[in-house]
Amino acid sequence: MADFFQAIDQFPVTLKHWLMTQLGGVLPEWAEPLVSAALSITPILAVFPLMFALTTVIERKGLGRIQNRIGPNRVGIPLTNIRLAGFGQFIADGIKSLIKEDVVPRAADKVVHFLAPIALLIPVLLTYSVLPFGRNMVPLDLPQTGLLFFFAVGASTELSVFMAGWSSRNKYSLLGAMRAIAQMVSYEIPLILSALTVVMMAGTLSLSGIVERQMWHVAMPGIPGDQDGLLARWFLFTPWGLVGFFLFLTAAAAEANRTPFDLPEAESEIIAGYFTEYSGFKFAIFFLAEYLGLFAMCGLGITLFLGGWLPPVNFAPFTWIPSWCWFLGKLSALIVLFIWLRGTLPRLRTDQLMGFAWKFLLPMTLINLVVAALWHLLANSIPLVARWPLCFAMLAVPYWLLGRGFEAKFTKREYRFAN
Amino acid sequence: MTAPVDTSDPKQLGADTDGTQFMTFHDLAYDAGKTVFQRKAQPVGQGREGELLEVAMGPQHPSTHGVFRMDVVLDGETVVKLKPVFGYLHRNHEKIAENTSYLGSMPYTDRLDYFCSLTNNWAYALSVEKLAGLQVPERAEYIRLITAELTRVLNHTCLAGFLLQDMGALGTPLMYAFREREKILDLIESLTGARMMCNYMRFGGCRCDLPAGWLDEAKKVVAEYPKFLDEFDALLSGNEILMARTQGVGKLSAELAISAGITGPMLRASGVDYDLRKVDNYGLYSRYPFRVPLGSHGDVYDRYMIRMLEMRESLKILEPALKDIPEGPVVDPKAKLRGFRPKPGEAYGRIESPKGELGFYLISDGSPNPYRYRVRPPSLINLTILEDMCLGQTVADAIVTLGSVDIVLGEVDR
Amino acid sequence: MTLPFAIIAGLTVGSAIAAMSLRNLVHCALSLVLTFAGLAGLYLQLNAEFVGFTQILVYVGAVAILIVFAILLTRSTEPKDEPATVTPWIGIAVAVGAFLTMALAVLASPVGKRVAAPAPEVSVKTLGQKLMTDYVLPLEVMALLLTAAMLGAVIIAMKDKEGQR
Amino acid sequence: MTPLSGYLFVSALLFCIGLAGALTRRNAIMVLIGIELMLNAANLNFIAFWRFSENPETMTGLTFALFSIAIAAAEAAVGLALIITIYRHFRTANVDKVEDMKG
Repeated sequence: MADFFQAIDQFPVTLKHWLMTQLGGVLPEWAEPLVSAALSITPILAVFPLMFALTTVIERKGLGRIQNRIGPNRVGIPLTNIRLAGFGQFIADGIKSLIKEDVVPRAADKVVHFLAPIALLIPVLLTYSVLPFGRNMVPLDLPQTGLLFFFAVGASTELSVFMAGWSSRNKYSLLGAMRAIAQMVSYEIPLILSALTVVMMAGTLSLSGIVERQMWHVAMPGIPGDQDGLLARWFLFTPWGLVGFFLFLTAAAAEANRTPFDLPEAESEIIAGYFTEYSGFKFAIFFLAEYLGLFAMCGLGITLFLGGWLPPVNFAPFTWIPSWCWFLGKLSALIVLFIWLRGTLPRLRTDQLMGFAWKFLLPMTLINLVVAALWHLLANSIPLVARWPLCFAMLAVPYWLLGRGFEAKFTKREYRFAN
Repeated sequence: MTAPVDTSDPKQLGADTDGTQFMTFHDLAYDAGKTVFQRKAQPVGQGREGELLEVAMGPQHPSTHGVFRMDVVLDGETVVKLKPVFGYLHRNHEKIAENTSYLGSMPYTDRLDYFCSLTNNWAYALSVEKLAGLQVPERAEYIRLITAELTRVLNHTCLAGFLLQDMGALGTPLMYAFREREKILDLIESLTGARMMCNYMRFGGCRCDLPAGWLDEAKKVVAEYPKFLDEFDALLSGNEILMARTQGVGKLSAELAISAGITGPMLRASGVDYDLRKVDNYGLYSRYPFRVPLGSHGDVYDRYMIRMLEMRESLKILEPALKDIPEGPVVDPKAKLRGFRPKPGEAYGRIESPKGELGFYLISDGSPNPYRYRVRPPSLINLTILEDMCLGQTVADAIVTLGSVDIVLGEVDR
Repeated sequence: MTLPFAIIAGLTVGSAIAAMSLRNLVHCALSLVLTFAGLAGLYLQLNAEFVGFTQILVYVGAVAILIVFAILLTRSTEPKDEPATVTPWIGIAVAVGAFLTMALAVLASPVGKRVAAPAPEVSVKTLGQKLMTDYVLPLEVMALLLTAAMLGAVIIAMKDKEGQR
Repeated sequence: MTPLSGYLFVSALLFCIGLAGALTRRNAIMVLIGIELMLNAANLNFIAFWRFSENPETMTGLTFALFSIAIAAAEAAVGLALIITIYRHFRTANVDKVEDMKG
């Protein structure tokens, strides 16, 4: 029984191995690494854009539900009455954006304008290469620099945003690009710092290594969990992990331009931000890159805090579910969370956004780093029951203090009435 | 005789191109009276030409509420100059009205503030009744009161939705607001036959009586409304982001508001107790006790909250009014529809429309057409103050401030 | 010389030439980013993964952004009627002279023909330990320098702003 | 594997391109870009010499390169802040036109 589920779990890996052995005799030697890489990339290129396509529909339908609307429900199979509950919408959208006229402003810097969406999509796709999607499923396992690779490649998207904003020769584009860069640079710091907490505790930069550290059978001082190994030791279940996860999620929302941090493309202020002047397929690529960036951020958050592809508990029906299903499931849950946020919250202002990053997130991540170190140091001297509340209190108090500064400024008001 | 303007020379086309001096509408408006406030505008562009960014927001812009343009000069994200430009929707409303019969203008008033056509109708009917000395039967007065307050509720509900939309809340509050608006629009449709272009009031009454069962429907809507308002309040009024985005933004002092002729909720948000329903006591407002909420900061949050509170007060009027409405004719039988020629004279009728003081000034020379027909549109006059509220704040604030002024371009441009 | 090296080196040098010779400053900055990325590729070729990715994180993610911001803030899209360079021939002659000297030195030196030892195992852990033990003083000095640079940059930018008002 | 001389040539080329740019371009930002190129060329040398050294375990070149990257970042931040200040004062980023030290 377990073997059967094991086989399903490892199905993509075995398939690739089988293909490579079949091709082994046929291919010239120099082509083998290329084919192997292509085989590793193909599932990523197949699964995540498809997920993007489905997410656009789900997002519209979800927002519709939040807003007392129905959302897209028409497009199905052409020439029939089958509507697929609107899930054909993304195909129609894709065809539409493919055949739409590609308008380039006359004053635009044509080359840079053309390169910007590509320069945005490629780094975003590259970030996927270090994410462990399942057991033994890392396209590019960098044992020493995995997380650094993720952030280095992720940081280069800022430049593509600038390219798009600057080359359009549109003031809204430029404003949007400036906002986006300022926001990405500012939020990268809390993002990296909250991830660094995990690196410090796991002792590795490799993402698959970090997932393995959250497994039940790896003895790690300082991580709670059942000693028999029934409960997972996700970093989320530690005080620093819990706080770190929410800090990470906040910074990730800003990094991925999601509400309430979607200022770079705040349509009520600056039309569509840096891609105001993009139409047709280039716009679709921006859209795609944005969502893929969000998925990659969510994937990283899952890997760092939510145990990656690990099930929450270590007994039968849960462990039968393939590891990549767990990963995709957690990813979907986070995406739904972001859709929910988008349907609920208004948007912050630029200065408030910056203030939030520098005055709240950054101190919190730094304190979190210290608390994590303390958690590790106290592992052998204080029992878990006392250590957990202690460390949590050490995070809750600064949270309360920092938050009070924001609350004091804005309060609900009492209104008087004229006689 | 001035030299002809050379259109190829940007400097002659208007001083705005060099970024140093241009006159905004309210410069003109204030210079006419005595200036009681100091302009916040600092000398702009001295040695910093290269660092400032001039952006024309609109006429095609998602959040200028129609075809309206703001020529904004930005220092980074800070607004250092803002010039409202309107007139894209100018339809010659006043001139057309002077060339058509009195009754012929009634449908045109619908198009002024197309959200609140019933109050527009009322204001116009009121001024013509003043001009011709007509009396309105009590039932018609009740209908006018009810429809006007329903319109106020409708307008304020939508405004809250639009304001949140400007704040980036992606339609959720707007859709909640529209759901409620739809209920009121259904009532208005069953009463007048049209959802927005009602053309309902007549001189000396209303066009038709209430359809059967209308009052019960209206009572149901009014009874359910506080629940929606509670929900809206819980969802929005205490939201930290909303408070952070609106408190202290777009401040308007009471002195400036008075001297600029601001009316309506915007004036009351600045703390001035001035509500035409109380001041003029027109219609049947004296019969029903209601309170006038006043703000103290004059910022966007106050403007938003004043409207939320006003809706509750309107419901307090509506509830008893729907019960008290008597039977009787809805239009003064003596009022002539055909060959309506008021005696020579002039009249100014005004009401508290949801957006402020809406007045119609009419001069009759005894002919079937008004000799002079003039609208005092609250949207336009409330808008003139925009630059003073936005200077020194960010673009995002300017958008929210514009949203809080509550304009409808049909009324601004006429 | 291997093929990947030739491609990356060609890209690096080519984009460096573009970065120094294009008229439009934003294009220069974008070419410079390509140079930085090419250099990171060379570092990867040299088995210095950590430094390579740090190079991308710092140079592409931060320095390049700073440069384009500075270009936009100073409106340095140069006027067309003004030559972009001063006394080009002297500068280029100096550079060519320097290059010839270095190239001759490299050719003459026996070090140049040295073949690399098998790739050393560089783990981040050992790198960190080195930084915290052998190189702790430079690390502290660096931290001090970065703090000073940050303060300095903030003060330079701030003072002027106050002067304006 | 490419021999050390290959890397040294690339590094020398980069250095000289940076030098030529820094010497000839008028715009202060371009001068700074030239200096950045020169620093990067030096970095490449550090890494190359580390990789081809007798005992790479000491990681001298690596750490030096890391420090050099940090210095370059600081240099860029301060340099560009200075350029922006100069621009605000003189309304130009042209190095030739900024001759008046009194400000």
